Amino acid sequence: MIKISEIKELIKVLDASSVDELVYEFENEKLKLKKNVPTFESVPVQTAQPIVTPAIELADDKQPVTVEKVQPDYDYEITSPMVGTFYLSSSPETGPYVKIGDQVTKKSVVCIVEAMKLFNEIEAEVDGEVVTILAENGELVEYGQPLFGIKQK
Amino acid sequence: MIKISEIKELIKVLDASSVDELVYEFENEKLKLKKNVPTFESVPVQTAQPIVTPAIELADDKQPVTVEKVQPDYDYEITSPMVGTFYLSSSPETGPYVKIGDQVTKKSVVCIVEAMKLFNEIEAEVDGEVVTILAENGELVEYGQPLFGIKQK
Amino acid sequence: MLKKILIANRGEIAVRIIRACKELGIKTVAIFSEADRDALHVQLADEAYCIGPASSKESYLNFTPIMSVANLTAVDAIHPGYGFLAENADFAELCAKCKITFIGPSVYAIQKMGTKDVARETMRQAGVPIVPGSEGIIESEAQAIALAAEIGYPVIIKATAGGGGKGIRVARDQEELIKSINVTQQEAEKAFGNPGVYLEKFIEDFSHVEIQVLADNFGNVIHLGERDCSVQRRLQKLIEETPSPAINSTIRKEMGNAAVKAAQAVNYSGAGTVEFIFDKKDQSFYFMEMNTRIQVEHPVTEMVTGIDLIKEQIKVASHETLAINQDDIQFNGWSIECRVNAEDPFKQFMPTPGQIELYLPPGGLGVRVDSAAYPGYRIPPYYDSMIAKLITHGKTREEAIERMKRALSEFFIEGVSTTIPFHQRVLEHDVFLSGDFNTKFLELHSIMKDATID
Amino acid sequence: MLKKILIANRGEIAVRIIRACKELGIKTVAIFSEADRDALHVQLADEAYCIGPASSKESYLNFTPIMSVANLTAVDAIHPGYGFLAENADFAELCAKCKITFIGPSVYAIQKMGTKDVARETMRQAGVPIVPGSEGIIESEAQAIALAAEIGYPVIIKATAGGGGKGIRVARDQEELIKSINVTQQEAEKAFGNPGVYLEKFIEDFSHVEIQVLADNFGNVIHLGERDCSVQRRLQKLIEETPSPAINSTIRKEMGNAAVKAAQAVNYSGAGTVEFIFDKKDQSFYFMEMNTRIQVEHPVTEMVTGIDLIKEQIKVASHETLAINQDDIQFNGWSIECRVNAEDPFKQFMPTPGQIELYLPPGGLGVRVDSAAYPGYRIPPYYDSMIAKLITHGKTREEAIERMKRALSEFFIEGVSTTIPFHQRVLEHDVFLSGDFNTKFLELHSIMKDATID
Repeated sequence: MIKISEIKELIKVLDASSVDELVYEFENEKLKLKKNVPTFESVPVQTAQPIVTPAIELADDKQPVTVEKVQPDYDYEITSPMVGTFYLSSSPETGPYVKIGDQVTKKSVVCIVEAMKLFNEIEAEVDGEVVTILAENGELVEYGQPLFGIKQK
Repeated sequence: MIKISEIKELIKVLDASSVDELVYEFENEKLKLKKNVPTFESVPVQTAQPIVTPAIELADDKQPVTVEKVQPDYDYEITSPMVGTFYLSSSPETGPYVKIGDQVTKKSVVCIVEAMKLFNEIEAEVDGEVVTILAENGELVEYGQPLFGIKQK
Repeated sequence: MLKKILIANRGEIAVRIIRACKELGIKTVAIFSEADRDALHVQLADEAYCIGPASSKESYLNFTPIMSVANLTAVDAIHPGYGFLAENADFAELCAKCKITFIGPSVYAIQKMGTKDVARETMRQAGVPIVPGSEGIIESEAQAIALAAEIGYPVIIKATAGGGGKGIRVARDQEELIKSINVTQQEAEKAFGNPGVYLEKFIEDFSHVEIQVLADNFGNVIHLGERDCSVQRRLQKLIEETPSPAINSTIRKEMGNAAVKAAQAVNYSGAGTVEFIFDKKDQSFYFMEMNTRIQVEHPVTEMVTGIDLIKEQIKVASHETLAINQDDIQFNGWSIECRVNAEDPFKQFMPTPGQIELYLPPGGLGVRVDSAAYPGYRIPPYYDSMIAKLITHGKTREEAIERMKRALSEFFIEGVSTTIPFHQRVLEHDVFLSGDFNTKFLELHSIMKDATID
Repeated sequence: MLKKILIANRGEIAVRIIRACKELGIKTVAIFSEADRDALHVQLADEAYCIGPASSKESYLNFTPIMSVANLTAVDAIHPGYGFLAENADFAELCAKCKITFIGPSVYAIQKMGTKDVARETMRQAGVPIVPGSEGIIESEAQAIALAAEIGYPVIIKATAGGGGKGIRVARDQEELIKSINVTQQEAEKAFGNPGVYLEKFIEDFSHVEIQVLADNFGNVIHLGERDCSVQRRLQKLIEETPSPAINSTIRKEMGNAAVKAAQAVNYSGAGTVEFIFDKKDQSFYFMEMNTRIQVEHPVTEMVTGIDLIKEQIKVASHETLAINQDDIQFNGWSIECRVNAEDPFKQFMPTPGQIELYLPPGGLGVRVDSAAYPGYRIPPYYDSMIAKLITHGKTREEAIERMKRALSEFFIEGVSTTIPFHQRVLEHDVFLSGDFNTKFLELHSIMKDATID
């Protein structure tokens, strides 16, 4: 719940800023602060730029909100369907299933996740290009952990 | 939930940027920030009314903040300078020092606050009209508690 | 001593186990479902791995990913907590195969106690009092009818594989008996894959009194006194206390000895609980079942004995000999536990998952909070509704109750409805305060209507 | 029993007292300064009144508004907590005049113990060992020089009205002695309005060991064992524990008896603490001072004895006879307290008032938190910097320490810097772990540089 002291602070900040209006809603709580400005006639010239809505990402419970634009160069992640050990190749002697830059189809095997001595072949499930490899060979991967970044066709 | 400190940061970022409006929604949470867009020519007509600062009242820890415009018809509060019992008159036999509608001057005694058998006469400290009485006769009043609302001359 | 333990559980019990491990200098590995990514146990453990989606079946109950993590993180042991895999003999067997210590009794003990009619028969042979009834599974209707006539109605029909209040039916006459046997058999076949049912005398008015036992791998078995768990709603315990206000010192001693006998009968090892039905009218008690795991309500025993049961479990699993014998155990004061659940007591205890906004647990002398909640924590709707166990300790029952009332009054949880108002009313209820109540307490007294507390 | 108590204090001790009152069914009245409007004690009490501005002098130390509230709310008694008015004989006298019970000893006992040379002389007469030194105030330089030559340098010059580390000076030779007497007299005149100083042998290496006593109004006096408060920074206690790792059972017994004698010598009533200098080399101890109030560190004694000291204070003030005698007292395990302060240990313990954003105290077995903090609480800059007292209890010193480390690791406070990292380092420090340290510990070991903890 917002406290009076916090609202007072916000009013101060608002006063000192060019922001005119603040609306905040959360569950059954609503706060609206609006400056007493519009009592004059205004002739808008143009508002050419589009409104940019910043992407807000809550990185961690303990860190402040970071407002950043992430533009990953892939649009699909192949995730691990199970906990296990991640292997890029079927054995130390053979080469990796895929490398960065390789084209894959839905049925392409991209890696192996070993769990309980069972070697599970993981398929790409999309058509596209391998843009990045997100896990390390031999690493313990979690359920749902991203393994590859794919740029879809 | 967005923190106050985070909103303050966002306001700063907004100030420093060309972004005019920010709307953020997540689940049942909503934040809107809007700027006093100075990109147009404005001809101020009049700013007749004073800016009304909304009176904020925190009813209870467990209730949502209510932001409402109270337009008190007084502009000065006489507060209690000490903890004690509030009396409108010097004794049950005599009439009250002041009534609603009375004119007071800085030195007018408006009430008594009794503390440790000491009867402390409280003076108005401003010139004006008694608009409202905020404490009840015989009530235990705290340090700083508003006793009278005065409309100053 | 074990060096690294995987905790195959979530919530407050996972946190409880991590705490004990930290104090013993043991490394911890947490596992979590996708719904528990922000859970406290994940943050407190040394390592944590997501093992599957929200559904328990695919995560906390799923052997494969749990054993994968256990192997890959090279833990010595798995602590199953309570619920989930805690009494799963197959899982314990898998652990043994993988050369990982299952922190709990042997597969043999789990199996013996996990099947009700087997447990009953084992107890009968060990000389532990059991409720009069059938010896083993009922073979025929005729046998059931004869037996019921002999022990007298009402009788209760129980699925041997049942548990948690499922697969149980009461019959008050012969007609009901025949019907109940058939229905229960069918139900049990469907729910547990085992149609076997047995029959017992139905004791209507009883206290639920259980004995905590502790045993090592060298034949030493002790008991740590009783817990009274008679405040139940639909067979779910809500308030537990020790000592029990229902029993006297003679019964206490007999019950303790019976529990030790029960544990010895299955070569028990670790911490376990023998539950008894106590019939106040007859001043007699009967074996109900043995829970071969740590119980939710174990803290009250810890408060009066000063013994850390989780540490004892770990020490026994490390093949240490019990450092305490029966005569060392001293019972000190009174302790009560209230389960604070995310349920609305004003709306038939409807679950209220959601985000906890303000969270401030109570503190001070004689107050203990076991919880995995924190400010901003979102209670997922997939698991049990417990937010915290609030435990108080005092010199007397009265002091423990007054302390609990004080602690409840300063337990600030906002964002979700909780059972705190329910507990506050029980703790003001004359019948509860008198100590003269049994498992029918919440049936007979509609707590949320009877009293008015602001 | 008292019916309604005004708590003339703030912070955790106000909360502590409110908790005890609630458990005893006693109504509470809180007072607060303008800076404490949102304080927890204000929210927990039955009634609360603002008595003045932020400045302590105008609020918590101001007799008039406090007595006004006491009279107007018709309380039976005032509990002063520690600090503020706790050892103010004038205030205690005013309470008596207003027919309000002051929860503490008599005005006589406060006065006798409040003036250092009087206390010293009283103890000498009662047969309590005192540090060799002057009998009463130093009359002349010549007397001081002769005395110092007799007992040997270094000596310590203390203002009789001093306290909290003020009005104290050490002299290592005659020249320093003469200078120190003059400076200390001037200082004391200015600070306390009393220029009297006395002289004692300066014992450089000692442990601070204090005994908790409890006395009723009928001449019964018992002691509840010792507390070791040797971990001090600039005479401020930071970590306290009981039992003391410095003393053996013979010293323990002698010190306990000495403390009882000290209390009897002033007809003490209520809870009090007799502080001793313990010289390990000589295995001898000397009376330092008696604190005629509850101490910050009282919880460790409660943890090992199971006795609620605040409740005992209230019972004594209600003219009850002590329900316990010396033989009833059992010491159970080990307890440690860490004071978690809003100070930055990386920056010379600079105070860090401000808003606490995230606040999650630790929980579980053997962990107690006494605090007035909550998520969003703004620590005002006007008063002391304590956020919470974290207390653990274990069977052994090792278990209490391991539990403390575990609890510190899960004590989440964000928004302000705290002394948690300091405590974590002390608890890893070999010298602290060995138990072989004295009040010079923090001088000799620069904790924040020695170790590296992430």
